[in-house]
Amino acid sequence: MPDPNWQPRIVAFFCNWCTYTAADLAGVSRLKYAPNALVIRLMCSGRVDPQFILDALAKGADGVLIGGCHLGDCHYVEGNYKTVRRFEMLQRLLRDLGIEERRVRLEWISASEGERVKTVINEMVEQVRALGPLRLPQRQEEWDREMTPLAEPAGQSPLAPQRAAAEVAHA
Amino acid sequence: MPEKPKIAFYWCASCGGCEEAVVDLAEDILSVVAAVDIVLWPVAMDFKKKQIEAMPDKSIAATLLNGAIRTSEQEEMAHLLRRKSQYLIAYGACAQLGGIPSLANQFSREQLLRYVYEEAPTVENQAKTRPQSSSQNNGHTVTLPVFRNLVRALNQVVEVDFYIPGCPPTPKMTKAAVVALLEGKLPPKGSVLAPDMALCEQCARKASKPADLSFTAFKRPHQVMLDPNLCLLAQGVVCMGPATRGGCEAVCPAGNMPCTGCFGPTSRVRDQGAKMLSSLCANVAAKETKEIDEILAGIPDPVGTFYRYGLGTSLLRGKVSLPLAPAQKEP
Amino acid sequence: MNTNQKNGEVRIGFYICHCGHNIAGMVDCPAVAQYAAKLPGVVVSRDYKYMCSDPGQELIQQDIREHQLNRVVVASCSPLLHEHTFRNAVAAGGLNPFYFQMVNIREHDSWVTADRGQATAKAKSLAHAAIRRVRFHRALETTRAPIHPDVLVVGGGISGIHAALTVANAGKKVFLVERNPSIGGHMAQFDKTFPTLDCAACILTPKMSAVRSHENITLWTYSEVVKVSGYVGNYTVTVRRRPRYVNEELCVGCLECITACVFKEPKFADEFNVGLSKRKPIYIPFAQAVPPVVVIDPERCLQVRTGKCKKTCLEACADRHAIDFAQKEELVEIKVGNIIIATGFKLFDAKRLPQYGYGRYPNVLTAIEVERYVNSSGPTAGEIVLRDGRHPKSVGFILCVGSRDMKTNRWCSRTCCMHSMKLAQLVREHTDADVTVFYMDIRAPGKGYEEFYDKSLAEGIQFVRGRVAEVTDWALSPEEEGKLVMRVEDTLAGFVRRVPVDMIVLAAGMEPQADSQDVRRLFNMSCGTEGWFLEKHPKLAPVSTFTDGVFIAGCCQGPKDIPDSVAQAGAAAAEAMALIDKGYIEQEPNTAYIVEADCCGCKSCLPLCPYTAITFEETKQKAQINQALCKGCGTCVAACPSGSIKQNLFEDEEIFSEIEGVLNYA
Amino acid sequence: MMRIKRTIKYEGDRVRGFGKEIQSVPGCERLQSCIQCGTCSGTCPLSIYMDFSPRQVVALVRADFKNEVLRSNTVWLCASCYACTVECPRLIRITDIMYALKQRAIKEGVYPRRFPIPVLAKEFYEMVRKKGRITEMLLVMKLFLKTDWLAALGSWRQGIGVMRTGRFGLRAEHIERQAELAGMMAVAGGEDGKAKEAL
Amino acid sequence: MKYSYFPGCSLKGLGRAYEESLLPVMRHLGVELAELNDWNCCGATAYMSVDESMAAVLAARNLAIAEKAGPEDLLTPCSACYLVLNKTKHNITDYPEINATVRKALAGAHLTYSGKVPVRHPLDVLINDVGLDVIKEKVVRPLKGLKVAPYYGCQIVRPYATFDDAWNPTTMDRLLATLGAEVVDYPLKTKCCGGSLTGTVPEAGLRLTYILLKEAVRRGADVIATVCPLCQFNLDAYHDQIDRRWEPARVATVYFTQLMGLAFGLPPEQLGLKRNMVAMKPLPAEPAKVKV
Repeated sequence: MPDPNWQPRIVAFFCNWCTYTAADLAGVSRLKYAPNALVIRLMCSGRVDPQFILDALAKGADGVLIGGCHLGDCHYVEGNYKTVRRFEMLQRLLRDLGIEERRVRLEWISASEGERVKTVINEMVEQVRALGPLRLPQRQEEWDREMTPLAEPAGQSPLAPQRAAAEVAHA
Repeated sequence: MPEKPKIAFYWCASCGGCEEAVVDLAEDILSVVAAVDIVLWPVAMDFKKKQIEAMPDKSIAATLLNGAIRTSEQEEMAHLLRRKSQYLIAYGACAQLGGIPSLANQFSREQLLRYVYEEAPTVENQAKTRPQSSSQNNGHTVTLPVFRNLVRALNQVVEVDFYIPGCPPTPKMTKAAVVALLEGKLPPKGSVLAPDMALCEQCARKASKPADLSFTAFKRPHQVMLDPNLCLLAQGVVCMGPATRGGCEAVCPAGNMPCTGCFGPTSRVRDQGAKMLSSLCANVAAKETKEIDEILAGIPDPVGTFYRYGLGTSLLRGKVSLPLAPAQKEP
Repeated sequence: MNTNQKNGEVRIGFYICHCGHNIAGMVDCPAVAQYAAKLPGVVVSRDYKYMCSDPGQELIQQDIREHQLNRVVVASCSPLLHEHTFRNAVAAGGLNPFYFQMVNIREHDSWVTADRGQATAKAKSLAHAAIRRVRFHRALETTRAPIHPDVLVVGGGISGIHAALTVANAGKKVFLVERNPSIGGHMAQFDKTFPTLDCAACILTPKMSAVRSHENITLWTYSEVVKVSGYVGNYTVTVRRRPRYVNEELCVGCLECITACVFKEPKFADEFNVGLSKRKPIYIPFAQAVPPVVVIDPERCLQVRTGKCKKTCLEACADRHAIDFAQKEELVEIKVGNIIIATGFKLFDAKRLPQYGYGRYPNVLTAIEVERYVNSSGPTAGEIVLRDGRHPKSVGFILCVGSRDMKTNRWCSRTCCMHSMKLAQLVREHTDADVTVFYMDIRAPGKGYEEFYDKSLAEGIQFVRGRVAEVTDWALSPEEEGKLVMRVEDTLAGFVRRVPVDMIVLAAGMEPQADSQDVRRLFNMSCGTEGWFLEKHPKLAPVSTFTDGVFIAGCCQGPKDIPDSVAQAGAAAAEAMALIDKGYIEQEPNTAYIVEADCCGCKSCLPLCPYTAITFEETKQKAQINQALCKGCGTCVAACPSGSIKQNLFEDEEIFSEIEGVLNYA
Repeated sequence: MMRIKRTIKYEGDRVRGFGKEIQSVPGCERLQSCIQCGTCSGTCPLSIYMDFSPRQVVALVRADFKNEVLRSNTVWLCASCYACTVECPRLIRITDIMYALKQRAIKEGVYPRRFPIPVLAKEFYEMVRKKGRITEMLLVMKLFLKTDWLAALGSWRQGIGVMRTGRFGLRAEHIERQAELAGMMAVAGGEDGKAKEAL
Repeated sequence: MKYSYFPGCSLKGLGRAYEESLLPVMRHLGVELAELNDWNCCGATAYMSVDESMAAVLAARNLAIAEKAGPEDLLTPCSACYLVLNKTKHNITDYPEINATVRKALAGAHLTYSGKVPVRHPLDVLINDVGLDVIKEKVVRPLKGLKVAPYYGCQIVRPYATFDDAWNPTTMDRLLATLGAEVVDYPLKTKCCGGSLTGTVPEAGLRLTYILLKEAVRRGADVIATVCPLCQFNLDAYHDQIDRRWEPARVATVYFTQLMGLAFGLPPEQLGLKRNMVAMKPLPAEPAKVKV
């Protein structure tokens, strides 16, 4: 059953000022690290909506990494404090819903810590590799295999109504 | 005289409160009954499934189905009614969001059955008898619907046209919906037939909420003497109002109880719980992880608090590590 | 609203840049282009050698016209580098620049991935994300904020002085804040400057007095910045002015107070002469100090410390009343649009390398000490003497003291080679001593520097390639008696030598200021783990920081010699003036906004904004965001429980689609 | 008449991968980061007798000149005073590199035959393996016999002195649970193989 | 105060005077030393020259035995043992591969090692656990006028300067001063004595010994105090050869513990002083004051 050539997939939300820049520095310094983390740039770790984290997991991420400025160094004074508060609660929520804590990680990496980007990502990839695939999309499919499949795909996502309305709201 | 539009009511995994809500239309029910021709309403009238099956497809104008889907029978009826109705309306929180029954998605089928039929303190069952989907009884085969692994909202089983939220929906909304239906004044398909603005806007306590609210502690209603006028969040009680659709006219806060989120999120939010968590925690008044955790400890059950009605349709849908019992098929 | 949309259909142009070999070397660009071509909405998909080049940008504009593109995605380097380049290209193509999304496949992929297959796969995922995301982009306008024309320069060394003068000469008002009682910094302590050997004072003093007399410069010495708030264009800065107990306006620097001081003899270490001479509690930092006024050392002055003193100084100054013991520390608040940080460096403490015996053997000196000795206004009036007054017959220079050493500082201090060669030449000028320089590598990369090295060799200065292992005072042979003995491997000759000398000069390296971390926080800059302030880009933005309107110059950014420091100071001044003359700054339209119809007025967002950009509109009973104040962090967006706050450039849909994209979620 | 010698090195003289091999030994990780400053040689009390200075040894190892290094007397003159290790500005643990080289020299049997130090090392090793402890007297005797018995005569005065002051225990020291130790050594040495074949 | 005690081979042989003086002195200070059961040779420098994993296992056996013995710190007077045991501790924690080998080997002998027990040197214990004031109280025969050159040698300060400075260690200086001795400024205090090379390659090793002695004499030392059996032997046993090769540099070299014993008024014959080849001059006359 476990796929031998499975590779962990990690979605990383990096703040523009510290961690994203640090990742750039890692690049400029030609530090080689695991390719499994895919970075999404936000202005501040405070923009990381817990929805993003849950959505990433639900869409097939095996782990989520959030990177922000060190506490006290936030480019927006204290956005990262908001982040850590949410993070603490989210970790408890995830535990209750059966997701290992090590799959979701919060790291403070300043613009000069290119090395740290490398270590953190490599570490995280190994941790997640050790935990094995999360496979949420597949699991949810498996869950629904006990049901007669839905005729129309739109209904497939539990979010159909909100989506539909959302599109309307944006037309 | 033209034939009256046919209407069906059906209930699946629900407490029956939604049926009450229909009855709560009081005398208005009569005008409804006058205007329509009720073809199915198990709680109130006697119709047989085969009668529905006999009807041509799409011959029912609208079906208001309440309750979540847990058993094979409920699933089967959902499909049947979908086939026979022009509009299938998810009526109430369970049908729309999975509702309180979907909190059961934190536990495996085995855990549930074991507890309910063996461990619950009120149970007396040495034989450890459990419902079987099929069993022999002096020569006869007795069957029961299959108990699925998960609780599902209606739209996770069949396509749904409209949603009437609430646990239960208010008579006012129900009536409005039925009227709109009869007059054919319907919003785009997939809409929730309730305002798309969060509850606070309708809440009598709104004005009392301070502009610089930050949390030093969270309390549960039974732990405090609640001020009947002050914003409940300002009293440290988790009120889901800000993350919940309005439409109920804030009946719970009016009754000095916090909103628990039964109307679900607005159209702009994918995961009601995550959003409430985000806004609540961001405003915690602490900087040290230790203090933060101490304050957050005031919310002992995040899932039950933030996903009381919506776990089944939340992004994760339940405990992701649920062991799945082999999908049983009909006997 | 999407004007550029052809009957609502999204038409995406995708471009992947080879960046020469930088990307193409590790990513199969054509393959990515082919992959992208098949994605929904993509009508053009190309790979090209250099997208940022003119032809590359032209390509985009052409396609916009020919294929009626209304979205553009470029996969190349970091957006922090070229996002603006491509946005302009898109605009030039007649499209709103914000219908553009950039994919970072160089810094985040080709440069950090070891395997070509994996790198290509990663590039595809990232491209997929951007292509999904750009679909939701909307036309946006950049907003403008005015720039306050005044400039703050922090630090009065040569860098700060030059920056201040440059800006002031352009007719802008400048505040120059210096911590010490006089400006001039390290350069003022130098005797001559390499490679030209012209006298430091002769070239520095005029600039110092120019600062003093300049109508556009407000000079605050003995002062420190204690608080900074605001953002580019309008910073509010609080400066603490320490009491010098002397009224700068009234003092004429006649120095009679010093003679009159109750301390008959100078008995306190003189900072300017690095402790080689003594001063009194009331003193003038050095002859050419600017401002040329005395200062009272509060730790030493009897009056200040005990209030019990004859105050003979007051009598001496009777006619001018410049001395004022009533002076108190004051906090001044100023408004400026730009800030130039030139806080300099501190010298490595040679005591940290006990093997060289600094502090144990009196004739082991640091370069700056010798610098003061050779200076005619120095403690020995230009004589180089051993502590016992004799003239050294042999002098050894040890380089890289506290540099290129993992146990102290790993970086090269860049000036020690030249500085030591300069001193070596001066030592030979002043004495007839044999001079030997012990080095690891001679680094003389500046203009005229190699020639200077050549000159040093020609003058008979000995060069031994080898890091001195230790300095001892115990002799193994008669000629070592009474001398300092260096044990070193002459790595070129290939054997170990014991070299006895009379005097040893340690070329102590440069270190970040002790309080660099605090200064960094104060101005919201980044800085490396070692403490040097971090430039925005090592090559393309060497004097900018990640905070707009804050620039760095001189050694606070890293070890530098005078020419480089001055060049940087000029650059920083130019950067500041560019902003000032433009008059406004373009603000990224990444502000958050509230959809009024959606807001229920729950006030959850109000406490979250550090800039108080969110206010509650009582009449409407809804929250509002002041676009001018919003900095676009998005914290409130993530927090709005009903999803009624949105953020330009970072809409929920855009992020969600990016998530689905990177995960190749069908 | 002056004797001349060709000193040129050809690619063929290099043993590719030797540098990497040494670098992979615990303690030698930083080998590659040497900047040839000579601090090690400068601080080494014995470098003045070495045919290659420690700095040169590092350079040779890095450049894969295995034979030159293993045949040099340098590694055997290292007294393990750790001065170089403490002083190295690149945090290279030179003493450990010397050990790594000694081990290889012994395994390949390329050390100077009658040179006392490797002999001492081996005798020491043997005695401990058999007895678990060292009896210096016996060790010294073995050493003199195997290297230069004249030296033994040379230092007869010293010998007598040692006897007179009764510092040599005549009882052969050994541990109780020799089997236990032997077993452990077997595990460590991979059935004692590695070292045995060298001896 | 109780410690496990690892003497090492030398203290049973050439260096027995070290043990002969250490034990009574410690006893006198109320420090209890429990010799490890069936300890084995630490491996010294020789073993690492042959096989590092064997060297590690060899040393680890002692560490494991110490751990088994109890929670007490492990005291070892010999510099070589002190270094080897410490180094092994480090390697076991730093290198998984070594760790694995050691565990495997120990398991065979039903031993385990968790890295708990610290390895300490007598100087460390005397200064930091016992304390100079306690030692001062015990001094009945201050070493007034005795010029002592404190010689630390290499391996207790390098490469792990755990309890003292690698460049200018002072623990012994302070201890000797407490004994009333006149401590000579001795810049060579951490220079190498030649180790095993003194015997094996005299032209190189012995010269180092000679330099140490010569400088001590030049600085007017009556005696050199040492902390290591090999140093002591090198500085003590080769004078005839030194005379032949260079010039006489006669100065006695004793263990710091022997000086402590003298200062504590313990009978000299019980301190192994007779084992010195270059005998230490009798202490400068001073009537032992009677303690009341």
